[in-house]
Amino acid sequence: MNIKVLYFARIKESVNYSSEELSLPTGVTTVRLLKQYLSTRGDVWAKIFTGKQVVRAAINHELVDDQAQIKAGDEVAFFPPVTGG
Amino acid sequence: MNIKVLYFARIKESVNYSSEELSLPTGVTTVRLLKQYLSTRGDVWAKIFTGKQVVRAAINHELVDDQAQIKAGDEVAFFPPVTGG
Amino acid sequence: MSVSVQTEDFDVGLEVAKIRKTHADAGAVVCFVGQVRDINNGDQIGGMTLEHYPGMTEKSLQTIEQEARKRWNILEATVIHRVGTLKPQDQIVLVAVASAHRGDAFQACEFMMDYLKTQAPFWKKEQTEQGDRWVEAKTSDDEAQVRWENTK
Amino acid sequence: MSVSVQTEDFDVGLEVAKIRKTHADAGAVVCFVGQVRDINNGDQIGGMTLEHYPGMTEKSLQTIEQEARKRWNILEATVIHRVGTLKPQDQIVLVAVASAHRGDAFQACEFMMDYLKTQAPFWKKEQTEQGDRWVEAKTSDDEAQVRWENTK
Repeated sequence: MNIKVLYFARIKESVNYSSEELSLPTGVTTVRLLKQYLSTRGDVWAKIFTGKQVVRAAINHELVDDQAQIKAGDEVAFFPPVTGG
Repeated sequence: MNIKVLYFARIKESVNYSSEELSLPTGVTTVRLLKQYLSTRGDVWAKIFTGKQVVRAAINHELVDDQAQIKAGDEVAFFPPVTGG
Repeated sequence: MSVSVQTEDFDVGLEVAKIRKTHADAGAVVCFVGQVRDINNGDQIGGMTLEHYPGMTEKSLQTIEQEARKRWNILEATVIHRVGTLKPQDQIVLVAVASAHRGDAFQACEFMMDYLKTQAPFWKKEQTEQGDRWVEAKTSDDEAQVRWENTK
Repeated sequence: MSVSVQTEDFDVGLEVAKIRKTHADAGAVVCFVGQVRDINNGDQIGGMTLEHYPGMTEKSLQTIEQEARKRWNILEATVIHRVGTLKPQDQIVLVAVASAHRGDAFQACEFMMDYLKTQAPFWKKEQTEQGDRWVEAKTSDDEAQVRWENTK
């Protein structure tokens, strides 16, 4: 299935992407599995998605946890803990 | 001893005094005793100082309770519970 | 620290800017603005008159600010309370507190309002269609103040 | 209810007046103003850049206001958050809440700030003499948010 993935702040700078269209392999159906899939792209990706720093996720503009299901057409975003205010 | 007594708000309107210089009889040495002394002035005074409505007191600009001691030269004030803000 | 009892209106934006700009380490300003409501206890209010006890009022507002400083880290605080004749929707009171962090500013500002409501010598007399009446003190205000007792 | 994410500065006095004047039954307005501090973690700050997630940001601020309305009686609320480049002592965020009584306004305003700090997708990058750095999230902010969980 096809989804859109966005990256913000420190993560955007590390992966050097702000957004991409992704065609997910069968079986990549949750945020946790998407993180695992992205971490196979190389050292930079592995460090972000399997490292010690917390990576938050949102699906279609709602904060979600790693168990959240991903559907075709979703907009998934990855970012560090927020620091506004 | 001589003191100054001030009255505010509903109490001022009832007794029709805003302030007076008082020469206290011997023995009137606390706020409670002053209240008792003032209540002997007549029905209006008795109703205020021995009635059911709370009367707050201050000595020299500090809120005090009925046990507070009065000294010569003090400024004693009587008023209803405050309603500012 | 600034305390004022005045008949004139005040400028919220100006007061907040003042305490913010004098402290480059102030990350947070919390301000409370009280407004005269058009209805009280179900009756339409035409206006009100605020009486106070000159001398004690200023001292009591200063004490309230000192008590707040004992409990929280405050960089700056402003209290303005109006007296005299006010109409519905007039501003009546401002308490503004600047702190490094927001928790202190929120707590101190609410504490100062709760103390002001129960300790500062102001009395409101409101005009209704049934005539003028003195506003009664609220037990909820006493309760609001009492909860700070164990923060001393 | 009004939510704005903007690069321009805002006028605190105007925003407080707006929500106060539209509600004659609003006895209380509590407002929080955040200011860029000149020092963070012991380092002098030359300025900062605020990134956000357009679309999600506005939605998240609206959700925060709705959550506050579930918990307290709110007559009106305004949230303004700036993005882009800011200097020390620039205003960064405003949350203003109008209520009939002060307790609701204080609680709702602090709740909204606590939620904004942990839920709204903003990220600060600050300029120091050692170079630019992303600001780290504070566990104290998470703790501040968690204490509201049992008020749902």
